[in-house]
Amino acid sequence: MIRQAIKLTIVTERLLLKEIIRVIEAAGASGYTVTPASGKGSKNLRSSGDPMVSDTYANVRIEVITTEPEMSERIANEIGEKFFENFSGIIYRDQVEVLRAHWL
Amino acid sequence: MIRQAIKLTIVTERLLLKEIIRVIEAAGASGYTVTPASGKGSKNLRSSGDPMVSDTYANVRIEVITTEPEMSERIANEIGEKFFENFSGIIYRDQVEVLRAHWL
Amino acid sequence: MIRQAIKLTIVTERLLLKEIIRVIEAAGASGYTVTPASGKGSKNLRSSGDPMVSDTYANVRIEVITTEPEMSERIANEIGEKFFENFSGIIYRDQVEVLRAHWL
Amino acid sequence: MEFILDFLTRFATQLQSPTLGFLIGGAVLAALGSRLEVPDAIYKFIVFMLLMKIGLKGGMKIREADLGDMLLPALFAVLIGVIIVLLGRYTLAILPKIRTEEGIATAGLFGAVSGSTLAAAMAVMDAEGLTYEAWAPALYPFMDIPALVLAIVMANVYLTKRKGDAGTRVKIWPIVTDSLRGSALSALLLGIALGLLTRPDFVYDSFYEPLFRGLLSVLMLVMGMEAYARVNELRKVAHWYAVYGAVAPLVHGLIAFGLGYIAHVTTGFSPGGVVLLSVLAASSSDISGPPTLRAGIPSANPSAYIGASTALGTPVAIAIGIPLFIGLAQVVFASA
Amino acid sequence: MEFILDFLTRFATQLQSPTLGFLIGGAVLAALGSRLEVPDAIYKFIVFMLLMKIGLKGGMKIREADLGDMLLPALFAVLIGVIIVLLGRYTLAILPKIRTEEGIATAGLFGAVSGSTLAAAMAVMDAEGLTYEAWAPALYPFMDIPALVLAIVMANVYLTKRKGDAGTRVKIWPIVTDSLRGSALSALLLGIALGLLTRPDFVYDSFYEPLFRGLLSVLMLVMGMEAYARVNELRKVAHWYAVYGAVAPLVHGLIAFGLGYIAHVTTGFSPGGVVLLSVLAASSSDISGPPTLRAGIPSANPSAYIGASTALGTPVAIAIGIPLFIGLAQVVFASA
Amino acid sequence: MEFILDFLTRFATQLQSPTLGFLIGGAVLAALGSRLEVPDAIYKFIVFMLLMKIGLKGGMKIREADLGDMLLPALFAVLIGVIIVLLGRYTLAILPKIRTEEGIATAGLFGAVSGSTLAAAMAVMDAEGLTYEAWAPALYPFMDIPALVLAIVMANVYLTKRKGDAGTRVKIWPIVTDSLRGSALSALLLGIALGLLTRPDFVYDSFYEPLFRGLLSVLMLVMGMEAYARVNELRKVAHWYAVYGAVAPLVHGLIAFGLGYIAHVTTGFSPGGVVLLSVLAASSSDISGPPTLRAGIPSANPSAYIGASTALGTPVAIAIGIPLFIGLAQVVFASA
Ligand SMILES: Nc1ncnc2c1ncn2[C@@H]1O[C@H](COP(=O)(O)O)[C@@H](O)[C@H]1O
Ligand SMILES: Nc1ncnc2c1ncn2[C@@H]1O[C@H](COP(=O)(O)O)[C@@H](O)[C@H]1O
Ligand SMILES: Nc1ncnc2c1ncn2[C@@H]1O[C@H](COP(=O)(O)O)[C@@H](O)[C@H]1O
Ligand code: NA
Ligand code: NA
Ligand code: NA
Repeated sequence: MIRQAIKLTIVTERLLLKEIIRVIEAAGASGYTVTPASGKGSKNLRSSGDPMVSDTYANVRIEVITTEPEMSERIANEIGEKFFENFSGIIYRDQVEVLRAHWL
Repeated sequence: MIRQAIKLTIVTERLLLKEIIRVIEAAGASGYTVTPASGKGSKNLRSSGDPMVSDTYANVRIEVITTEPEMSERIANEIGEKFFENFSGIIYRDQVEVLRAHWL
Repeated sequence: MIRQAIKLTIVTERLLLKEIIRVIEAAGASGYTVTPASGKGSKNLRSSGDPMVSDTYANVRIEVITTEPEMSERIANEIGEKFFENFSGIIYRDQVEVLRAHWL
Repeated sequence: MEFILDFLTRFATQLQSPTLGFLIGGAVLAALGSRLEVPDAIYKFIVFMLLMKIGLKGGMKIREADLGDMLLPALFAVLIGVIIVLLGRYTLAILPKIRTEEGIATAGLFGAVSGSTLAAAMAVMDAEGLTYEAWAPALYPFMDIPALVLAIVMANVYLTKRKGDAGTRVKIWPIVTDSLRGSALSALLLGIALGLLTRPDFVYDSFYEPLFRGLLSVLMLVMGMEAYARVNELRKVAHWYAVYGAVAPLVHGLIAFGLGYIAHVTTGFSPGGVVLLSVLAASSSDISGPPTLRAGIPSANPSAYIGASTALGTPVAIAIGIPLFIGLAQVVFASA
Repeated sequence: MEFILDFLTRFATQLQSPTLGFLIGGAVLAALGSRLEVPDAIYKFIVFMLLMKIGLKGGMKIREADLGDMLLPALFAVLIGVIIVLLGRYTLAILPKIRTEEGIATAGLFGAVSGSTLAAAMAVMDAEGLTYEAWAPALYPFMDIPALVLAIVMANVYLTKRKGDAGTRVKIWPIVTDSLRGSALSALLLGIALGLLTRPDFVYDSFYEPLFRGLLSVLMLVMGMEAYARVNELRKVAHWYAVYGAVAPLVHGLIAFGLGYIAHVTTGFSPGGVVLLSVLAASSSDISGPPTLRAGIPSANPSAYIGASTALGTPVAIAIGIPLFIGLAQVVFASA
Repeated sequence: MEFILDFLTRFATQLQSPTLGFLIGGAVLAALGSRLEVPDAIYKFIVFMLLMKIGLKGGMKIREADLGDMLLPALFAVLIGVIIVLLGRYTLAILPKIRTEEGIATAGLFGAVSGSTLAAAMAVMDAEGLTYEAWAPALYPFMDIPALVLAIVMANVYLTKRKGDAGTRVKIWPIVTDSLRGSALSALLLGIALGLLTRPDFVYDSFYEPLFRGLLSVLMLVMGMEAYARVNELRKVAHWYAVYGAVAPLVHGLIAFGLGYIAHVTTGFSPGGVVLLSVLAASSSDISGPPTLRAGIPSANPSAYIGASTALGTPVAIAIGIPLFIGLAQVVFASA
């Protein structure tokens, strides 16, 4: 029942959401979760003309849980190479135990 | 001071939030944190008639930190059995070190 | 390329966001990510007069990824001592592998 | 023959009504991939404003009305809600490839009422000078709640029987209160209460009334975008849902028209009232219905019923139903 | 005797005012567990609109006003803010089971001013044709800021003394600027400045003024729901907070009425102005006050002061205070 | 000389216009650290409302218009969009410390059009009774899209050449559709279509028109706050961006004024139309431009172009450009 898996987390500019989802789905992931985020890093580009003075969340935080470790690496590499030269973002991963999932 | 704990994460349809909180509180957890989320999985039911075209977050991500490992399992089992036959959702957990908490 | 790091997570009242960011930046962290959150714990102060009946997220969840373990402790201690006598909040950390970051 | 020509003219005129125009415009924008977005907070607030306006007006007018007149139409509203569910149960739900409980849920959603379709009808009727009883919008819950309750009960009875355990009985009262607590019905009923018990004339005339048509136009835009977005969901479920979504609104509206006609003859129910009753029947719930059904019949896939309702049912009810029933009323009641 | 009858009639009429109706309606909906929700974005925007409207009007009218007349009422506003805090400090805050700094914080919140209560009073007075000096709403900050500053200073002096270290002095200026930066006061003061320096007549007449009453009705709905939701918070703290929340608004309003009367006699402050001053005193801050107090007196549990204010203070000020002060004005100034 | 005096008077009057007042007020609030916030949902909705209003009006009027008249101004609009980008390419983008592709992106943003600046100009002109052709606002996309397309193409050609690989050609069509899908242009074009094809007069007169000026005032407040917030971003990039942001709007506007004058002489383009064309040229895109440029020229740092546009370009276009072009029109066309 309990299954070891990798949770890959990508924090990047909201502008890229659609394209990143395309990468994730193309990699064959069984799903993903998106949460609104904001933040600061070392590149820190403003992605849009959206007002800064309102409470906008200009980043997204995308999590992909996968039981295949190399899939997480593949997704990270593709996103990193395709977008991170010009866009803000960070990618990290850790180990989780999946207790319930419809794809198990 | 530093205390090993389990962080249980539940991502599911917003519709279920109230009932899931009831389960968590009944299990005796010392607290929980909720963030708005959206996502895609393999069941992928739309829970509500809320417009899809606007920026709605139709899921929630609920985290429960607990120092009792079997509590996390109990909560996961109860939620899984009660809801996941008919509703979308995923449950996973990992280990964290709690540095500060009012219930410590 | 892959770099072991500590992810420090702080969940606390939105009211404190600005001051906590000041602490994080003063500690020399390379960045942070903020997500809206709500929740319940054992102190559970209401931080503002904001309506409870609307869908407000009164908490924030702040993540700081750092390659220096003692920085996470320094931040946690400073925030804990400065704010947690009077404000709600929890701080925990775990290990992650950073695959991509502009500060690497 | 003449009626058909008449209807076609009316339909063509209707196509020029901004209500329909915004609906179609929304669908076109969505189809073209526009990034235009009406924020969720605005959408929710518009729904509140429209139903509060309808409620306030109803409440203010009911004071002067003879509520005895409401009796028969209210009874018919309940009856229509019940008929729609039964009809769906024994047509849609017994078709091949249709899971019975999903068919029933869909019938429940179509028996329930859409506040936005109701608002659209009222805007068109106001523009055409077609009047109705002050309490007519208050027929809403009389059709909405019985339909949802009946659908949930029937689906659960069916599921329980299939499982073979005659154990758990379905409790009706929680479904009723859950319906009443939905945001749409809450706003409508609060509006009626405030219209009845307070003197909101000034605030109604200066705020709720003047903003009504404009806010409705924005809502229609959202519903058009939404309809397009849900077409995909509809594609994933059995084709019969599409057939049902296209045909049911008109059938339900015509049944209601017939019953309304009886009320007209026997108790003098106004032609406008008959049209409104038909629209209530033709409409399918878009806001409160889905979560209530989801909770009540959890094993029914919401893509089926929401897809059928949002992608087809509502556009058909607004674009074809409203001009049809108005045209019918003009033909039928002109001679009377 | 006659006055009481008169007040009761007035109070009964007031119950029919939509302002109060929406407030009560909101509380009833919340109590019944309705899922109706006014989105946060709408709530924030409404507050902005109301205070901007009040500010613009004030600014436009102040141009023609003799600001010398404002001197005494402004001084009294400061005085009332101070009196309210001192009164709370030496009654509520010394009661058993009340933590002194929480009692002081509560007094600070009740000394501060609520923009929504002010707006509600202005709507009722406009409806009754009761006029006031153009600059009267501009008394807001004169009462609000001193009350918050004094409460924060007194609480910190108390806490420092208790700890025994006479070290850290409380800085006043940061509290003042923090108050001024709050969203409510910012909107009000910006409105006054724009009313004074630009010619916003058209935009005022076409937008801010016509929407005022309607937006206020929605805000009252939110505050009613909020009041109910906070009752639980109030239950968790000492009962004295409930007593204070119910009684203080009227006591504060009557003190202000007395001082206003003196201003009336000495400098011709209008009856409407006196009523508005009383409402400012009776009201307790709902938007800017809590975060300022939270930051200034961090060890005071906000459930105490927010509960007392939102669950009881504001409803009492609106439902009883406003009709009471208007009634009083009609009795007192009719003879004058 | 007289013209300058005239302009200064006009400018002083303009300072009293609430449009400018709210803009400056927003900047002042932001500078003082106010916590006043216009929620994102409200901001998005206001932009939708303004462009829908402009579109509807245009569409309704175009029906009666002779579209042949639009030909030359439309051609000039395209030409201006192209000129602005070329001008920026061979002035700003070749300056030292300016990365070429960032200079080009900035020129593209300034060639594109701002819906809010357009709305502000229309409000001022309406107040002054200065009329223009019904289709004039529809010139928007004719300037906006060519400017963005040209900038993206030139930047990519430059980058490709620098890299030395003559491989990837830039596709134009996706940039055009991406522009058209932006929320601002979508709303404008939908409005035009609905104005043209349906009869939205009632909804226009009861909703979009009366709310226009008020919503614009709120939008100006946001843009003022935004301008201040972006000053910091501007500080981080080369000083030349600040120079460009301050000067370019006026230069662009004057070029457009010249071309508009030619259209006036040859085809009778109205003075008001000339002013509007100048404002379109002077404005720089704030909503749809930035994401389109970000996607099209990903290596250009958006802080450069957004900073120059939001912190300086837009305030200069509104505060100086609008009164300048109106004044110029009154001088130039008075004699004509
Ligand atoms: N050290 C960090 N800890 C947490 N989040 C970070 C960190 N660095 C970057 N981020 C997130 O990643 C986004 C992009 O970072 P960057 O590309 O470095 O500007 C930021 O806006 C943050 O949300
Ligand atoms: N592999 C995954 N990685 C991350 N989130 C997931 C994954 N699978 C499912 N989810 C989340 O869980 C929700 C329900 O999943 P499901 O029940 O599979 O439809 C989705 O909407 C996602 O938010
Ligand atoms: N056991 C827990 N698990 C997850 N989140 C918690 C837990 N305890 C507290 N929190 C979060 O921390 C916030 C403050 O907690 P407290 O200071 O205990 O009131 C709560 O509102 C929750 O968002
Ligand atoms: Na129906
Ligand atoms: Na007060
Ligand atoms: Na331009």
